[in-house]
Amino acid sequence: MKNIKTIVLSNQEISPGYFRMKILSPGYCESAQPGQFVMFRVQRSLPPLLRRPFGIFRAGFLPADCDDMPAKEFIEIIYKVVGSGTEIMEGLHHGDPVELLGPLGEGFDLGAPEEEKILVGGGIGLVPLYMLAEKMVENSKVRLLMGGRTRDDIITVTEFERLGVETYVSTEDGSLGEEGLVTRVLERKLDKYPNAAVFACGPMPMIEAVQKICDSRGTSLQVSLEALMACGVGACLGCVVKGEGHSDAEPRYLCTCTSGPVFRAEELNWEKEAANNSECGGCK
Amino acid sequence: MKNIKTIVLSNQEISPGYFRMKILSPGYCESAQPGQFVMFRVQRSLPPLLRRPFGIFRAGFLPADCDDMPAKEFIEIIYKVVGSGTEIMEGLHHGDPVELLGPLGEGFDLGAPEEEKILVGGGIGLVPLYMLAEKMVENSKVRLLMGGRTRDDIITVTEFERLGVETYVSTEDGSLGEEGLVTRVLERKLDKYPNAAVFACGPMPMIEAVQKICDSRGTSLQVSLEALMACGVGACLGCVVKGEGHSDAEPRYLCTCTSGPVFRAEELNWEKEAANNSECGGCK
Amino acid sequence: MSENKKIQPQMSVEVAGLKLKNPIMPASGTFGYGEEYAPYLDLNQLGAVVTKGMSLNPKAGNNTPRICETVSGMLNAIGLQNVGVDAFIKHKMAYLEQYDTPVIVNFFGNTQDEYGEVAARLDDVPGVSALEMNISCPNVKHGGIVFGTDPAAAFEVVSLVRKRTSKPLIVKLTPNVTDIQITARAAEEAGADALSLINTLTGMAVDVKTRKPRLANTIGGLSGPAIRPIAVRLVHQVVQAVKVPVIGIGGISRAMDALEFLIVGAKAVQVGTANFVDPNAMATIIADLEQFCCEEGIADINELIGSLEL
Amino acid sequence: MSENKKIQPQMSVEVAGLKLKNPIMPASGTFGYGEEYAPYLDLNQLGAVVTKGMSLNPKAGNNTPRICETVSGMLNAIGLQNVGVDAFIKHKMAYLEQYDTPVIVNFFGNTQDEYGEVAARLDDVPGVSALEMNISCPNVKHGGIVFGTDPAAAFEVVSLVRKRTSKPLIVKLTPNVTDIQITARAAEEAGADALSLINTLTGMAVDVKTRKPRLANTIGGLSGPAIRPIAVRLVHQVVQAVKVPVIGIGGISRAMDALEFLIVGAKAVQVGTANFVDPNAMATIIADLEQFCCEEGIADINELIGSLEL
Ligand SMILES: Cc1cc2nc3c(=O)[nH]c(=O)nc-3n(C[C@H](O)[C@H](O)[C@H](O)COP(=O)(O)OP(=O)(O)OC[C@H]3O[C@@H](n4cnc5c(N)ncnc54)[C@H](O)[C@@H]3O)c2cc1C
Ligand SMILES: Cc1cc2nc3c(=O)[nH]c(=O)nc-3n(C[C@H](O)[C@H](O)[C@H](O)COP(=O)(O)OP(=O)(O)OC[C@H]3O[C@@H](n4cnc5c(N)ncnc54)[C@H](O)[C@@H]3O)c2cc1C
Ligand SMILES: Cc1cc2nc3c(=O)[nH]c(=O)nc-3n(C[C@H](O)[C@H](O)[C@H](O)COP(=O)(O)O)c2cc1C
Ligand SMILES: Cc1cc2nc3c(=O)[nH]c(=O)nc-3n(C[C@H](O)[C@H](O)[C@H](O)COP(=O)(O)O)c2cc1C
Ligand code: FES
Ligand code: FES
Repeated sequence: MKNIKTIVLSNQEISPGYFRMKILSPGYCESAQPGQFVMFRVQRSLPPLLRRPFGIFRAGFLPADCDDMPAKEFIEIIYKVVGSGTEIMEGLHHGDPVELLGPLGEGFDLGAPEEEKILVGGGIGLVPLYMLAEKMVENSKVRLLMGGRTRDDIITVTEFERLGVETYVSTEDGSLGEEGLVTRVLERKLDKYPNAAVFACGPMPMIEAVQKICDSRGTSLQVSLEALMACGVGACLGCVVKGEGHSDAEPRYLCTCTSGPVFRAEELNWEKEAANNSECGGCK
Repeated sequence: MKNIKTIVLSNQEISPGYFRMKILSPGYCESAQPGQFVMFRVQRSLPPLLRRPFGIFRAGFLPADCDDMPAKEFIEIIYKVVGSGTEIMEGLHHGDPVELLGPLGEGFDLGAPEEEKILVGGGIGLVPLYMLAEKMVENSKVRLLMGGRTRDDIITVTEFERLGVETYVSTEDGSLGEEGLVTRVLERKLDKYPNAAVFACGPMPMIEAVQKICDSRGTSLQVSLEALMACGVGACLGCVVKGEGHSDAEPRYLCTCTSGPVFRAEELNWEKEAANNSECGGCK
Repeated sequence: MSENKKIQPQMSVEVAGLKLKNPIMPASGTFGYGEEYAPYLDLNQLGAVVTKGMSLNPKAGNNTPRICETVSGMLNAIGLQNVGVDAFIKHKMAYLEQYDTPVIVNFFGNTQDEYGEVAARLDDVPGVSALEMNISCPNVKHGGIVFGTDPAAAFEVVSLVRKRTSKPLIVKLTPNVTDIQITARAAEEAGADALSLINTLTGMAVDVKTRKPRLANTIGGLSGPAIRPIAVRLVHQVVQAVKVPVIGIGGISRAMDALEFLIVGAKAVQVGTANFVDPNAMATIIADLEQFCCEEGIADINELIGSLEL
Repeated sequence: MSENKKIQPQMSVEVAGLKLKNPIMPASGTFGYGEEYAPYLDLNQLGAVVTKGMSLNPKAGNNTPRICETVSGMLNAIGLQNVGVDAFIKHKMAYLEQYDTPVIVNFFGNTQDEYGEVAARLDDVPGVSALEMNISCPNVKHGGIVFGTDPAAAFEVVSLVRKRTSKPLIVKLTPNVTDIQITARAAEEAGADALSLINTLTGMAVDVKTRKPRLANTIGGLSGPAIRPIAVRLVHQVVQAVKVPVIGIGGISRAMDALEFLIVGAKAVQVGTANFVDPNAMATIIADLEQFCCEEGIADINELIGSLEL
């Protein structure tokens, strides 16, 4: 957990509207856990005022410049251009100065070794699942169900397959893989592997549907959530979600940035959360 | 007078802290008069909020791409990096989108042909004198007295000399040309050419000293002034200077953007103006 | 989507009996007398033109510096410089009359009587479609400030002006108050046909090198994008407090910004500081508003007004 | 210049009897309980630490969304979520006590008695250097708003708290008033040892697609660089109205910003939203302030305070 002033190494469009950015990030290879995120400062000056939260896609070492220098560490983030901040990010180039606060938050619990793992990623929700898969494939069978509206939303398939992950693609318009929602695939897989543990990240409606499915089957579920964040460190209390047992009379709020972004399904209040989050609609 | 959405053609540092920017500017060759300025929109998004006023250094035609296309027009501005807006300008490259409102304001009156002309430019104040000299050399002897704090502030000497202008350089620290203030040179030249007309642009203390000298000798003087500007078109009334006959009881304000930036010395109120403008100190 | 024949949405709105082509007009003091911006913008496109504030006698305004840029905003202390109402009628109205666009004349006074007198002189001027009464300018010591921040004084001066004009009367409110609903109701009860808000917020900036205020007047009015959230809140509150139509003002530079005000219930909006940044801003806003209505399937912009979902 | 031996300027200031290493401290609610920012910033460097606002009972806060970015600012309607004063004393103070930095505890109440009770509970807590009384939060319907905008109510509640604490008492004022000098004087007369201002300005933003307010609470508090000119003006006015020291707050992100407040007469300043943008912001401001003093030949930062030239 620290703030580093660093530079962009590369920034490439990998699918219409989706960019992959490599950032020089000393210290991240050792410290970053699957599911953690960074608060990214787009540029030194305004706008935007606030940092933007992004999941860590992967951390790694650059090929060393020469033998006796320590290898340089980087992280990659993958972002979808949706508003003012990501529009500016789109224009960043190699060498541009940026700041990273992180790695932040509680990531995924890897679960028992040998257990069957099913990862469910909707669109940009794939991002935090990559590091998770990287760790899991060491001792578990990992299946990844990828969903999106169109084929443009299906990103980094090859990267997951290279890890040895079995991938299943579905799109709402049928332009890639199976036509339909990723949750239909999930139900089929759970029929086949009833003891699998599920790890999901994606838009709230998907998360909710996944939760219903897992809840009805007693399947273990961890979800990674998004929330509007100002600080990322638990100071502003802007990013809360309703926790298990929350009621209007006895509210129980958890910070997404410090208690999350990954939660066990049991930690959260599902009835309330739905209505609430769909109200949000981002904040332009 | 129009607002054009255009692009930067080039942007180069010509002396430490001074940049010369070429901008594609259809229509300017015919319309721009010596002493006029543009309101330059640094970038489409904030910051800065307001446009920045810059004198037009020169207008010209680009070499035609092919024979049957009309030649493209450009203007050049020269700016000193002093604050938030010019710092962003420093980073602009070929092809970057900018907006120009102009040409604006009342420029110089060229004066009688054959009359001796003395131009006095302090630092960045040289900018509006170039187009003036271009026109004047056609039928007058033109001498240019350039002043600056150090030699870094003496810019575009060669350009003026190429026009056939006789140039005299003085710097406060003696690092280039004569050591001392440009006004000392002015007095010597006026001793020698007592009927010359003077045209001055530069920092307010210089302008005031020039005015005193010309006033005491009855020399004709035109000055180009700077003022804080929001609109550049006479709408906000932010850019006023005190006109001749101004008093607290009967205030007379003139808009620098529409009645100026070039004024005949007789149009202005000199006692008040001094105290007032030194208060300003820019607005960071 | 693209196959559907695009239906031209109905953009006109009615405010204080004026039928406007669309809800977009300039804010007083940021558009001169109209003429200054005519080279850049077809005044016939606008919902209305709103002039610089007029007083009984010509006013010279404040010392310089009068303006200063701030973060996403600007301060001004122009001091209500204007040619005076008589010169305006004689020299500036003829120009505006050639356009097919309502002219709203902004005015103020140093005393109640001056307010009344200016209103009276404008009353029978042809081409003046409505009056906008500035009871809120923070720049002039003996100007609007007293009226706009004291509900009783506001009620009195608006009542008096109401008696001296038969034109539609728009009262422009100051944001620098504890409870704007009180002044809004006072103005309504005194006979305002519409309310416009906000005028600038009082602000100040300091040059840390010279240790002097950046404005000769020390204090000035803050405008521009920075103040928009405050303006939206105040318009929201006023819409709930009164029955007369409300014109929203404050930090509008884009159609999205204008929409916030319309959605909370403003019948029309004024664009101020944005004109300085882009002399064509209002034309772009009008076009983008239409585009938004098309995309969202809104046949009449009035459907949007007050459509806030709480 | 560079040949001169650089003399270390004297940076410490005194506010309400507290001696601060320098005039920089966080603003309540933007720095958690201190601990959250300790990985990024040495708390020993700060003039003081100011905690999140405490109430008698734990408070859950508002529904989400609670925050929203605006142009050069942000809106928040956290709803004063906090662990309650007892839990704070038990669990959070020990952490802060390890630092050699004064701890200012911000607090509020829903009623006069609650205000008094919280103050009383904090009174004998070792390590609590001063209390900052929030009479101005716009987020909670039955919270500070009534007290902060009504001078009589402000006088009463501050008087009551004054009786229940022997600690230095800082009263934090709301900017959402017509005349802040009146509330400032009321707080001073009621026994405040210092005043801090400004709390957030009330604002609102709308999602034009969903037509819903961007905050679940509809209205929130605007903070960040956008509000600085308003804050500087208010501090300037309060400094002229009272004798007690004033702490300036509002949109400070850089040393230059802090200097504006010091020059108009603030004895110290608080940094709020800027902490979110850069967790190291206060350290940078402190270093740059020192640098500024060196460059300008200022031997003691107190020379700068109130040095505005009018
Ligand atoms: C823990 C976490 C991890 C995330 N990981 C990724 C990722 O790997 N890739 C990716 O593309 N996106 C990710 N997001 C969402 C990403 O933060 C937003 O898409 C981004 O902030 C949008 O910024 P903008 O300026 O383009 O949009 P704007 O809408 O202009 O932003 C305005 C404000 O709303 C906030 N905001 C807008 N959308 C979201 C959102 N969906 N979630 C949270 N805040 C939002 C912004 O941070 C900003 O404060 C993540 C969000 C969180 C909370
Ligand atoms: C008619 C006219 C012609 C000019 N021509 C030139 C030129 O050819 N080359 C050049 O380098 N400069 C010129 N200037 C000055 C130039 O406009 C300022 O240096 C520039 O605006 C500074 O912007 P900034 O954002 O870097 O500075 P900041 O100090 O950050 O600007 C803050 C605000 O103050 C204004 N401002 C600051 N300094 C000045 C100034 N000296 N005059 C007017 N406004 C100022 C800015 O426009 C802006 O609104 C001219 C000014 C005027 C009025
Ligand atoms: C330079 C300037 C001059 C102004 N003059 C007047 C005026 O004469 N009368 C008036 O009622 N408001 C005046 N205003 C206030 C604007 O009409 C408007 O209410 C305010 O600027 C907020 O809108 P904006 O943020 O879009 O600029 C002036 C504003 C500016 C910036
Ligand atoms: C997220 C957030 C929470 C806040 N919580 C409190 C609080 O609990 N008590 C309080 O007195 N002020 C609170 N404030 C107000 C700040 O202390 C400060 O007065 C205001 O943000 C202006 O300063 P800034 O512009 O530097 O942020 C809060 C502000 C923010 C942004
Ligand atoms: S983002 Fe600030 S507490 Fe989570
Ligand atoms: S800059 Fe607006 S009137 Fe001159």
